[in-house]
Amino acid sequence: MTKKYIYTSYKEAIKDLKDDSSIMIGGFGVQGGQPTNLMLALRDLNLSNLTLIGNVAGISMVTGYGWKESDKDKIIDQSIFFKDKQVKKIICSFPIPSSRNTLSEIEKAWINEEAEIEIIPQGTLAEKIRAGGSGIPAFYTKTGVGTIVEKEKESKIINGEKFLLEYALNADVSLIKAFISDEKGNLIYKGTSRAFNPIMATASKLTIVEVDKIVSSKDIDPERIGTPGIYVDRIVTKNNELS
Amino acid sequence: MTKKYIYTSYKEAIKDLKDDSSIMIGGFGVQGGQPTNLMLALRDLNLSNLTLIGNVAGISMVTGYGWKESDKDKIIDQSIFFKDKQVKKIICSFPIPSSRNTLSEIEKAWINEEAEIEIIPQGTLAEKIRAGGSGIPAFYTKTGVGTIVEKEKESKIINGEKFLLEYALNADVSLIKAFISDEKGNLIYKGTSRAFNPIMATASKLTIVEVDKIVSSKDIDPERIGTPGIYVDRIVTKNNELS
Amino acid sequence: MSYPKKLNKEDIAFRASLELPSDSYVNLGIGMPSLCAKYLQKEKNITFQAENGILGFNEISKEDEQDENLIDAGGQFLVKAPGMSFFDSAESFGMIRGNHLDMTVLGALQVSEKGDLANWMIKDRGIGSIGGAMDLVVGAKEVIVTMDHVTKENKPKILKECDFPLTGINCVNKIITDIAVIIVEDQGLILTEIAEGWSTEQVQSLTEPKLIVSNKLIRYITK
Amino acid sequence: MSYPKKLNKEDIAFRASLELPSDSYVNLGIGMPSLCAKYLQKEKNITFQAENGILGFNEISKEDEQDENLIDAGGQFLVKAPGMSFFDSAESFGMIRGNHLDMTVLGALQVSEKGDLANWMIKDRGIGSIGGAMDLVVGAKEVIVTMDHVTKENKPKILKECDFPLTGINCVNKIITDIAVIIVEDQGLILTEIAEGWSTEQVQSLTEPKLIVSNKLIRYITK
Repeated sequence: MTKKYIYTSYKEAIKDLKDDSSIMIGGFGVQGGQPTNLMLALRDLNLSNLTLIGNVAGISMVTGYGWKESDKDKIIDQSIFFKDKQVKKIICSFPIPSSRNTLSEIEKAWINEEAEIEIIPQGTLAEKIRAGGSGIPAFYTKTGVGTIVEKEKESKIINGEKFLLEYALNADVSLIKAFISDEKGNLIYKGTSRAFNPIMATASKLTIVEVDKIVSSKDIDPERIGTPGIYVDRIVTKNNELS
Repeated sequence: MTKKYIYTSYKEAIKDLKDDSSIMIGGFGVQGGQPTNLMLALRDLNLSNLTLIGNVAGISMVTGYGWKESDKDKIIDQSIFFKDKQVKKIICSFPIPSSRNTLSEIEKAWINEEAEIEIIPQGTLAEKIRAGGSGIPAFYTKTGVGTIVEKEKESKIINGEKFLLEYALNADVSLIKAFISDEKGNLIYKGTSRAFNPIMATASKLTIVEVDKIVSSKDIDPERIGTPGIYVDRIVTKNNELS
Repeated sequence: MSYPKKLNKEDIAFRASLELPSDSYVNLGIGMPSLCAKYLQKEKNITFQAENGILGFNEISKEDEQDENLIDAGGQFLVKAPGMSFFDSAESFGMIRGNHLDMTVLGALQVSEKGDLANWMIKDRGIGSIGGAMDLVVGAKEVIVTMDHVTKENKPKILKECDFPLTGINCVNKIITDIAVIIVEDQGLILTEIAEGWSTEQVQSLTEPKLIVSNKLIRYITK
Repeated sequence: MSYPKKLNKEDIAFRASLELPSDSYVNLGIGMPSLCAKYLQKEKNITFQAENGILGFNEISKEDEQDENLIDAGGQFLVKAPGMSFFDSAESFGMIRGNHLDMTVLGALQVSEKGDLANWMIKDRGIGSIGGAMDLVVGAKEVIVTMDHVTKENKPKILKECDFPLTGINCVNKIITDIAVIIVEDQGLILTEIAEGWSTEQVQSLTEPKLIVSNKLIRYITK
């Protein structure tokens, strides 16, 4: 829908989200590109039985991973949803730190059998989401051949090599982060804060974006747009520069 | 290879191309985004038995399609390779105009059984090339189900719907067009002149780009780069602003 | 049989323009479909996509202001507009195939009573241009066809089965011709509008499958 | 058996840095592999990729100049450099899986004599982080492993068969440890370099599969 809903409250932007939803969380799993304010609002909504889809999922809060020194006291990651048992399942590529001395809330939930974890190679995770957004129901990849990723998957020999069949991944909601939006939902990203945001924007029924500021489409460079507005439903920002 | 070869002569940039090669030709099949000068140099090299991969292939020279009024006397399209029988086969989505009154050189070559034409739906063509560049050997798509595109293709029922298996497409050489390059081969595109250029850049053993100008990487906006330099081997321009 | 006067291209384009849903993303095919844009009601807030990689264009540029980097898939040069965006062909067809467009309006050579569409190859030519049509018919949420009701030889183009090579099966939702508007439903083709001066019998005589006349049949809406 | 002194992380990183081919695109894994960058010979003209979506970075930023939008996959903040480019995760792994990187340097828990790699899950933990490693080992043209030769419990990490879950099969080209450099070939593991003070027998005693001692065996190259 070309009409976009613009919010200044993160809470308002997500208040109709429901139990049992599947929710993609954008970024890479570091500070930059993560929709941190939307995540905090979602946690406070206290839903249950969620399926989360993210990349690096619960590392920062136990190791400081990917957060600036100056923000070390504000670290938030996807493990916030596990403390109060809001999550049924998480699909990600990197849910635990390498050391066993630092258990994340996600690993604790897994150990206590409160949440299921599905671990997918990062490139396959990205490609599954990209496929989900672009009408490709399944694709073949070499990634994971000969490993436990192969388990119970169809495979095919193509030009003498073995490949695994992987299916598209979609969700009910995507919470993403961009630098700037215009009122048409066109998004500009900054640096390495692209990561999973542009593909997740395409793969859900409802895409909600947190932006540093919203400006008029007259003031946005069309050549810089990373996500065309067609993929965006709701825009939240504390910094509305629309005239 | 991080080392890039920079040319001011289109002829020099393509002089080692060989008979029997497969060559992707970038753009959409209109004036903007087409590597016209590289195509003219390739025609003059007079190779034989080429396989060309392009999108709209032989329309402009018979109908003026996609060329500015002010440039109507300079129109060039992929049909230039058919006049002297340089082409064995062309793979494209749009090779002929709708009217039979205006036969293109491609259609003439096809009628005379001098060249084979493989017609692929445009989105499938784009996705096959994108797959070729990104290590996806095959994918499923709904496009073409129930049509002659389905002929002799594997299919699969996924969630109750039928999809066709399509394979990746690669080539020996890609000739593409961008607006600006830096000396590292980072490319900036302009407007609708992206089209098949960014994906073709990724899908060949050798990628040669024609640019309006080359500037120092100090003067290029990293946020605007559409094709990272890793995909580019040779850069040709008449306008070298490298200091 | 002699027939009343048919409507013209502009009438068809105007009628098709009424189909475009408010707040929608739409891809208009080359030729007659793209004429729709001319009749667009501004308050509908419609955004056009063209498969060569652009979203958000409105106007066709003047001949002396053509920009080679700003063009639609039909080869028309465009004028810059706020909120435009550009993308490559893989992304463009991801958008199309991924069901993100609300509607496409396409021309047709033939349409079957099941909503099969044939629009890319004249049967005896043996070669044709598929272009983006096959992706658009599987990807857009709604497919509208605009075409003349019969061929130049006065043969029906709405048929029990298409005999030209298909573009897609079971994909057309509505057919807008120069004499009628017809909805494709599971039970068959529903005739909902009919041009000034035409009888349902006359429309039926130029249509191969049996038409179901809507009990809400109205006059074809014109300017 | 008592053993001579082993080399340290910095030695391994220096040795691995010598592997990076001139004019190449390289992805360095988290931890020890990323130390390589410190020893990079500038004239080699190497460009680094990180799978979070960046190409062309060089330096780690100072603590008080960290930019949250400029980071590598290991969580290190970077400094802007001319010719950098950014891309999303689908494009980043298209680059990786599509064989565009010349080399990746990765850490390992175990390597088999066939070049199988296990680097993402400790066996008895039952859970681990795959990250981008599985894509890197199938995608990069050459895979270099850097690791300690044995575990903290002094058990070999170079094995006939890995018993930890695999990251990839038949993918490792060279193993650089704190006592040796070993090339994985079809006929087996070729010992090509050995640390100061170590005998081939001592290295063999800490390695499960039979090593083939290269007839060009040299001293492990250090700073």
